[in-house]
Amino acid sequence: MENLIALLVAAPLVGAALLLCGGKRLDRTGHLIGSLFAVASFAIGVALFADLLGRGAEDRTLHQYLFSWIQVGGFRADAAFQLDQLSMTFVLLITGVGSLIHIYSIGYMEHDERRRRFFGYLNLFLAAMLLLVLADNYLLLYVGWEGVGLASYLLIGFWQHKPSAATAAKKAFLVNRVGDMGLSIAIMLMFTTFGTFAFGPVLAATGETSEGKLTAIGLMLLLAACGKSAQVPLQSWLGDAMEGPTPVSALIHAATMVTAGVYLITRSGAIFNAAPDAQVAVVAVGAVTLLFGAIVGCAKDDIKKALAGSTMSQIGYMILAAGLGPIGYAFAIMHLVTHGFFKAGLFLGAGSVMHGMNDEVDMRRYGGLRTYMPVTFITFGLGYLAIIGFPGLSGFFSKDKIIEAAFAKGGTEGWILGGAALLGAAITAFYMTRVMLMTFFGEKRWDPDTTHPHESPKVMTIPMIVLAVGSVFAGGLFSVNETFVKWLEPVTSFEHGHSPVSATTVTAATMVVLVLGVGLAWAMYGRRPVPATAPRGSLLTRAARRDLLQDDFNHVVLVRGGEHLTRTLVYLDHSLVDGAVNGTAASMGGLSGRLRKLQSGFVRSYAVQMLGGAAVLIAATLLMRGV
Amino acid sequence: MSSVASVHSLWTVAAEVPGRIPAPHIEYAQLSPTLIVLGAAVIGILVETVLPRSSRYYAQLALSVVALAAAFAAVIGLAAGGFGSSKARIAAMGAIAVDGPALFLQGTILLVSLVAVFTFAERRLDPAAHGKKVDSFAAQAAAVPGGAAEQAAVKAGFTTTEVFPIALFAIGGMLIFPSANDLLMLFVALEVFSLPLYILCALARRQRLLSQEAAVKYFLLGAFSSAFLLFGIALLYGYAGTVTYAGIAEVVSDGAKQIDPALAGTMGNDALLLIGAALVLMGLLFKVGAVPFHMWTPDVYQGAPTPVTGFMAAATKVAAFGALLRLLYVVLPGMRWDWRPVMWGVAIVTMLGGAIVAITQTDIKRLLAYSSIAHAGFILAGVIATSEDGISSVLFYLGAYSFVTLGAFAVVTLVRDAGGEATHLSKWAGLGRRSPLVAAVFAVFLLAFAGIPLTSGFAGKFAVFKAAAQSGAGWLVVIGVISSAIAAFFYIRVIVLMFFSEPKADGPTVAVPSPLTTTAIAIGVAVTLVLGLAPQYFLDLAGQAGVFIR
Amino acid sequence: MSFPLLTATAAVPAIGAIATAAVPAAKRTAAKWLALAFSLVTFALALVIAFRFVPGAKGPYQLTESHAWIRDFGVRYELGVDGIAVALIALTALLIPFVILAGWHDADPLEETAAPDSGSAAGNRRNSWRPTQGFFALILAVEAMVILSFEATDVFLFYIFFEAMLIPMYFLIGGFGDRAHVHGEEQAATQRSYAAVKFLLYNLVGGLIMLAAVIGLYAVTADQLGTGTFSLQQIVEARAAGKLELGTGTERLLFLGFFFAFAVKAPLWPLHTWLPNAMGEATAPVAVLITAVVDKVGTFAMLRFCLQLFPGASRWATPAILVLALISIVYGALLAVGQRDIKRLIAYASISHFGFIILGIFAMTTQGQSGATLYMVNHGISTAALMLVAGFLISRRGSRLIADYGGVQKVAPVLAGTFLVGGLATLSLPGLAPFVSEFLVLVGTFSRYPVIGIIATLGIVLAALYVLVLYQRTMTGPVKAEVRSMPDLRVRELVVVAPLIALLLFLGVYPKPLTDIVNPAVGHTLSVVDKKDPKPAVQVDAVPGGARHGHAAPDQDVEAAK
Amino acid sequence: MNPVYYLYLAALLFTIGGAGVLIRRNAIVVFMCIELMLNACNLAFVTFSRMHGNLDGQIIAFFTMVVAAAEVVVGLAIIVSIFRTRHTASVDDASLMKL
Repeated sequence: MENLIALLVAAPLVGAALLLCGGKRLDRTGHLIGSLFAVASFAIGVALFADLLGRGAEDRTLHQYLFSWIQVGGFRADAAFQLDQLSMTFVLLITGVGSLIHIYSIGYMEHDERRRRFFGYLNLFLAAMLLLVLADNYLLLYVGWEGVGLASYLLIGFWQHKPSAATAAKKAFLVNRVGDMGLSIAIMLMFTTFGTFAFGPVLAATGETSEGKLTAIGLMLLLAACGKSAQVPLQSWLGDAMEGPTPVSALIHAATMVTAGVYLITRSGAIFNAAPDAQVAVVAVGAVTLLFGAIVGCAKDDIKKALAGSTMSQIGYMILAAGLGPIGYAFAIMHLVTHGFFKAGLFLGAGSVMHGMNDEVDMRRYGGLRTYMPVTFITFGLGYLAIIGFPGLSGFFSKDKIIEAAFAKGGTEGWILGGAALLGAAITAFYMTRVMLMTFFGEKRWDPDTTHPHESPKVMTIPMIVLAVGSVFAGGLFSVNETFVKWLEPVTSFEHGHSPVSATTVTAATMVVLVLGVGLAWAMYGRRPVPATAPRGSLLTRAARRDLLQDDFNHVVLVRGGEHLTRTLVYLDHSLVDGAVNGTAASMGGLSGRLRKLQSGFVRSYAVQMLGGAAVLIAATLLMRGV
Repeated sequence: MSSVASVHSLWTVAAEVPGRIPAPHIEYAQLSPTLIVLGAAVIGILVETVLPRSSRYYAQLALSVVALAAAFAAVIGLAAGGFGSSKARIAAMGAIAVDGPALFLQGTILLVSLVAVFTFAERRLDPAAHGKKVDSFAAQAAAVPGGAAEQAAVKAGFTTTEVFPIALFAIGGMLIFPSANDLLMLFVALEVFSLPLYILCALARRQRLLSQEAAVKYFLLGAFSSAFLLFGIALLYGYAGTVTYAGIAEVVSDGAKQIDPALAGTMGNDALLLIGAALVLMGLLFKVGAVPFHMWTPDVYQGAPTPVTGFMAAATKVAAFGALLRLLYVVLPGMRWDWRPVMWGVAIVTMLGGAIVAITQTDIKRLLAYSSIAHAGFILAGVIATSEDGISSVLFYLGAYSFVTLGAFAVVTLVRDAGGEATHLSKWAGLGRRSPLVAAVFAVFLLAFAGIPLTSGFAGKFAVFKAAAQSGAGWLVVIGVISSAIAAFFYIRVIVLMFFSEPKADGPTVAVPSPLTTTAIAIGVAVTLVLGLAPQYFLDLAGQAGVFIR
Repeated sequence: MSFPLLTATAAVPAIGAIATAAVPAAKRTAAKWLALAFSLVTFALALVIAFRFVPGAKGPYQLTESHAWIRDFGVRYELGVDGIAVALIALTALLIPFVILAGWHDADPLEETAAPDSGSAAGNRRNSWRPTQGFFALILAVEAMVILSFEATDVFLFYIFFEAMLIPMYFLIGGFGDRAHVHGEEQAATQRSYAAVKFLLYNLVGGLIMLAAVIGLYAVTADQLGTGTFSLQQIVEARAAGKLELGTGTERLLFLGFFFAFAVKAPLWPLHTWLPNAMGEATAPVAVLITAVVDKVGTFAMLRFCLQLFPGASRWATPAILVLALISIVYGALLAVGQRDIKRLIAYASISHFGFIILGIFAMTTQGQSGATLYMVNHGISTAALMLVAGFLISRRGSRLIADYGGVQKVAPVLAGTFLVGGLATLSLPGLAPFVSEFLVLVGTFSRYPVIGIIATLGIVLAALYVLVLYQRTMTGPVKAEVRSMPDLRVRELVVVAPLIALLLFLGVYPKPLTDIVNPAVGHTLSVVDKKDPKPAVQVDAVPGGARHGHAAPDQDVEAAK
Repeated sequence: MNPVYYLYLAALLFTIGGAGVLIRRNAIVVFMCIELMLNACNLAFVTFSRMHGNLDGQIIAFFTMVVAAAEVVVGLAIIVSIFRTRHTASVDDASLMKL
């Protein structure tokens, strides 16, 4: 059975190879081939899942060893896979949602002449992402890690003729590279500390070494996670990443890739458990980001950017949970999965809306669309309810647990984190309601002559429906006598947090803030008509529209500064480094020119010089005898 | 004046009528190379007087070639006979040494001269005057340039076939120079090969003003320096009471203790020794063209007819360095610690000076002149080594260098425009595109000068520097390396000019030479490459020849 | 005496050079095919070497040949290969055919191939002097000399070819410039010869200083061993046996003499300025020849000669060299970002990469040096891919300025795609060959000098920056008018690029064949330098999934403290 | 009288000759100065031979005279030819080649 694991990765990889090297002859059938391979790997995933379920809770870890990849001295990296409950979960999410989105894209990208390549890239992404979650050592994980980065680069910049898209793609890749730096340093640290970087040995040996080293490793891993999961301070790329086609946003920048950071931290749980300081950093990042994302989400009028903000914030929740240690890992992953469903659903909904509104993204140009695209409305609505944590839907279960766990952290820390989480919940409710209202309710703000909103074709709606179903029931399903937690426990080691406030209280509080958030939103966007052009807004709003100025900071300090630095260096290289050499050459020439003058052409001057020479010669000889 | 009496007694003693003077005993066999060449020269003069003009050229050419070949054969014979090593001896009443270095250098000189004679005899490069083929020498040297007499001479198709015997005389002198074993012989040999060279310099067919000027400069400075040499000899004679190398060396080494105290003022007086040695050295350094006695080199090289320049640059250097080696290794080893530092200095300024000044030269012949100065510096580095390796490396370097030089100047004779040879560098622009072969050959010579591996230049340079380094002159090597880096710059400049710059519209043409020059150049290239790729055999030769007899 | 395989491998291209040069002027195409054939035969021979080579075998060198050459200089014609040499010979022999193919038309008279750029017609006529035969002959000559310098185990022999290869390179750079010049042929010619002279003088000065050191080495050996020798093996053994004892000062001076030459060739900051000019002015294939093949001799020589001849001095100089390498990495990358000329950008990128190589060499760890060796190979391939595609691009538009391009991706997707892959290899994306080597170098450095290792990782971010900026500016965005009619890659060009990319992928996924032959050689080098890898703080067996507890081991390596 | 004085005289003559070479313009005069230097050498030789009591010096003196004579032949020939072309015997005019 293990041997299927490689197939899992291979299938989409083959698909990608076919589509990218196949050339024009595959243009007509490309999308089908792509989807086929995605579904195939999903099927394999299900098969493996069944196999795992068939085993006892303890031996649900499969290994597949392919070949020794790099072996130099003590440095050894294998091409080997490890499939356990954690990676299984991801596999199902990735392939499942992935397949749905492949299908959805068939419709969404119908009119794009480069659809074949699009599917090639999607397959490439699947392969890389699967490699990421299936690797059995950090270096192989790193390959997947950068692989998804590449795929996201290609997909964000898919519409390359748009300079904005190309720039966004470049930005995403660069910011991720900063994160990757963290990952590679972490791996080096592991190697110098443990002499290996395979999950098994490293995680088993954490007890053997100093906390300081572990903290260092942890922080580096966190940096990597920040880059990939768009956490503060490396979150700036996610907003621009919305330049990509919407299915991409749904798959990569909502459901799967951006959650890789959560996977990394959860996977490295043993390290973090042994390094409390690193954990503090993690929760801090999580808390900050969940608020940051939420606030940004409130201010955006671009539906996708609003959703992107929400994604940021939701992942903030996951990171926060992961930072809490054993009490949180399971919930982090659980929220990750449910989020995978409803956020993908929301994005697909948004995509379908844009599809109907000829690619208009400004919510201020929407309004009252529910009648025009009912399916989209309903699926989007369900996703909405799920994300705000409406009782009974997925979000309710997963998010609630995280808030509880946050309180359970204990001490003032617990109160702060819990508070932040609650506040985040409130804001989430607010901005999602805002999105909902601005898009589907209120009066039409679009020009009826130019735009004719219409429901999307089945090939697009069906995936949306499936995801909606998922976002409604997944949470509940998982929570029934802690199925999900139990499933993950062998990997992530679970323990019940002891919250200072009872679970019911937390739930109640969540409900309250939820109502507050919705109510406020309704008060602002439901009762009053939404102005078609954005009002100036408060200082905070304006800041939020500009991603809380963090991006501007980057621009001024890094981009501008960098430009100046390089320009100076180019100048110095020419004038100083090169100049030094040319200078010596020139001075040589000058010296030569001056010495030439001695050759005056007059015999008598020559004679004089000879005489002088003779004198010097004699003097020197005598001198030598003298000394 | 306490010593007056004793001095007077000396006087009376000296005044006694000497007994019968013994007839000198001459080993003709061992002197045969020199004798053959000089004899041929004399015959050459007779040829000039006897034969009709028309047939002189061929007669002279044949005569000199045969003579040189025969002389070379004689040298080989002597070497084979072991005179180079085991049977090495002093010949002609102590006047001439027949030993390894002498034979090696004589062999080199003879070969070089043979090749040079080919270039002398080239008659295809200059456009035929009035249907008569002409070489690169004046129709009638005595006639005023541009005067009626010259016109007539040219019309009559006169050619200065005297150059052959004159050159032979010079060669004869050069053969004696490195083997001279007493100072008198040294001086005489010097003059014997200098005077003909002075004349040869004045014989250019084109640009005769420059040619004559070169001759004047060379003559005056040459005579000036030889006066110094002679005075140095006088002082050494005064110091040692003899002019034979062995005698002087003896006095130098054991400080002349057994000398009559009456003469303490002069005999064994170190001042005499040092000043005399310095002056003699100066005379030789002048011939070598070492800074600061190099002033004549660029002017003379530029003005003299190019074949002569090549001959001088190659053969003179060989002979002069030979003499220098013998002087330093046979006469003055006793005062090594005095002259080594001085020669260090000379070597350094010569290497650097030659290289640096060459950078800004604009005339190819002057450029080569300065490069020859720089090379003199490199060779001096080997001379200073004062070891057997030093001698053999210098011998090898001389052999390698002389052929490269000869070849280079031979190529220079080919590049011509209306005014004869086009020696200004700007004229050479784009030569590589007009006639790639000639340019490539010249590039080979330049690379050899620059000491690029796989050329004779590199092998020679390595040998010399190696000897220097082993004798503890490490820093000299470093400076030598630096200056050869500087030198590389201007050799490369010429290559760039030839290959990478656009040819001028009024650029020079490359004349098609007769087999003579072709062979000369071919031999040059061949030697350059052979000594670069497989130098071992010749290094062995030089190594075996690396011992002086005293 | 078995068949002299190494000599043959070098002789074939040498003969090929002569043969090609001898082809009559009219038969231009014949010359090309001839050159290609010879280069392919060479490649075949290189493969034979690779297979005949036994990684585990005893003794540092294999397939050795040894003949007397210049006794007086203590020089022998000694050839022999270790794993490192095999890898690099294979690289060289592999790249040359592609170089020839890529430069197929670079040396044609302009009349025939109407160059896309409208350089003044007059310029074209004057520039019609481009003997194709010479071009390919020179390339083969370079190949022969490079291969010999990889094979030579005699310092002097190495030096000779190290120096001699400058001449053909010089003519390649100065004689066959890039036709893409905005300011007309006149200025291009001057810039070209400037670049050529700069290249030659830099390397010649380096070489001459090395010559002094070589002579010094001879003096020392002659002084202590009786007869001077240049045989690397002999010297190393003599040192080990304590028969040869260079004084500390002498050793350091000699080391510096050698290292200077190699640092110029490599090139290492601040001796790098010749490279951008040379690569900028030369045709793309020649640029590849410079950076992918010839420069490798420098780094290779550091590994083979600097370290093994002067272990003490190497250890002494390590800190300084590491800092310089670090500067090269960051500096080169930053300047690459600042370039406006595609080829100069790639040149500066190469400077950054050479920084990595030198870093790896002097980190003195197994990972570092194996990584460095792999890096030489991978960088060769990746740069070749990138530079050659760039060359195709430039030859289409007739300009080297990044600003003159835009939106190429739309009109020539295949070209853009290959360009991107080359770029990704340059920024060492995992899955492509350069990643393996770069990571090894970083780990190797980090495990001994953590701080330097961390700073070096900055390089990977900057690499992403200059590659992506280049790609964005040239390939994406709205289609420029001049680009609109640009044809996609032709078959010949695909034949050049595809194999390189395939190789990059293969070596990225499965570098084992390479590491297997390289590791023993590196082990030998380190044993000569007498350095051991730092031990990890915790000892755990690296069996995948083997989750067993390890025992703590104290840090044994003092270096690790630094 | 002490022969050393002859040496001083020789040195003096030699110096005078050298100075003449440096000072005088006329080629003939310069040349005569060189001859003077040679003769100074001769004086030195003779003196030394006198002091050493052997004849080498005197013989050398004869050789020197011969050589000097030869030099005169060559030298005058050259100088005359250049005089005829330039109608001046000033050595300073012969300075076409320089630098």
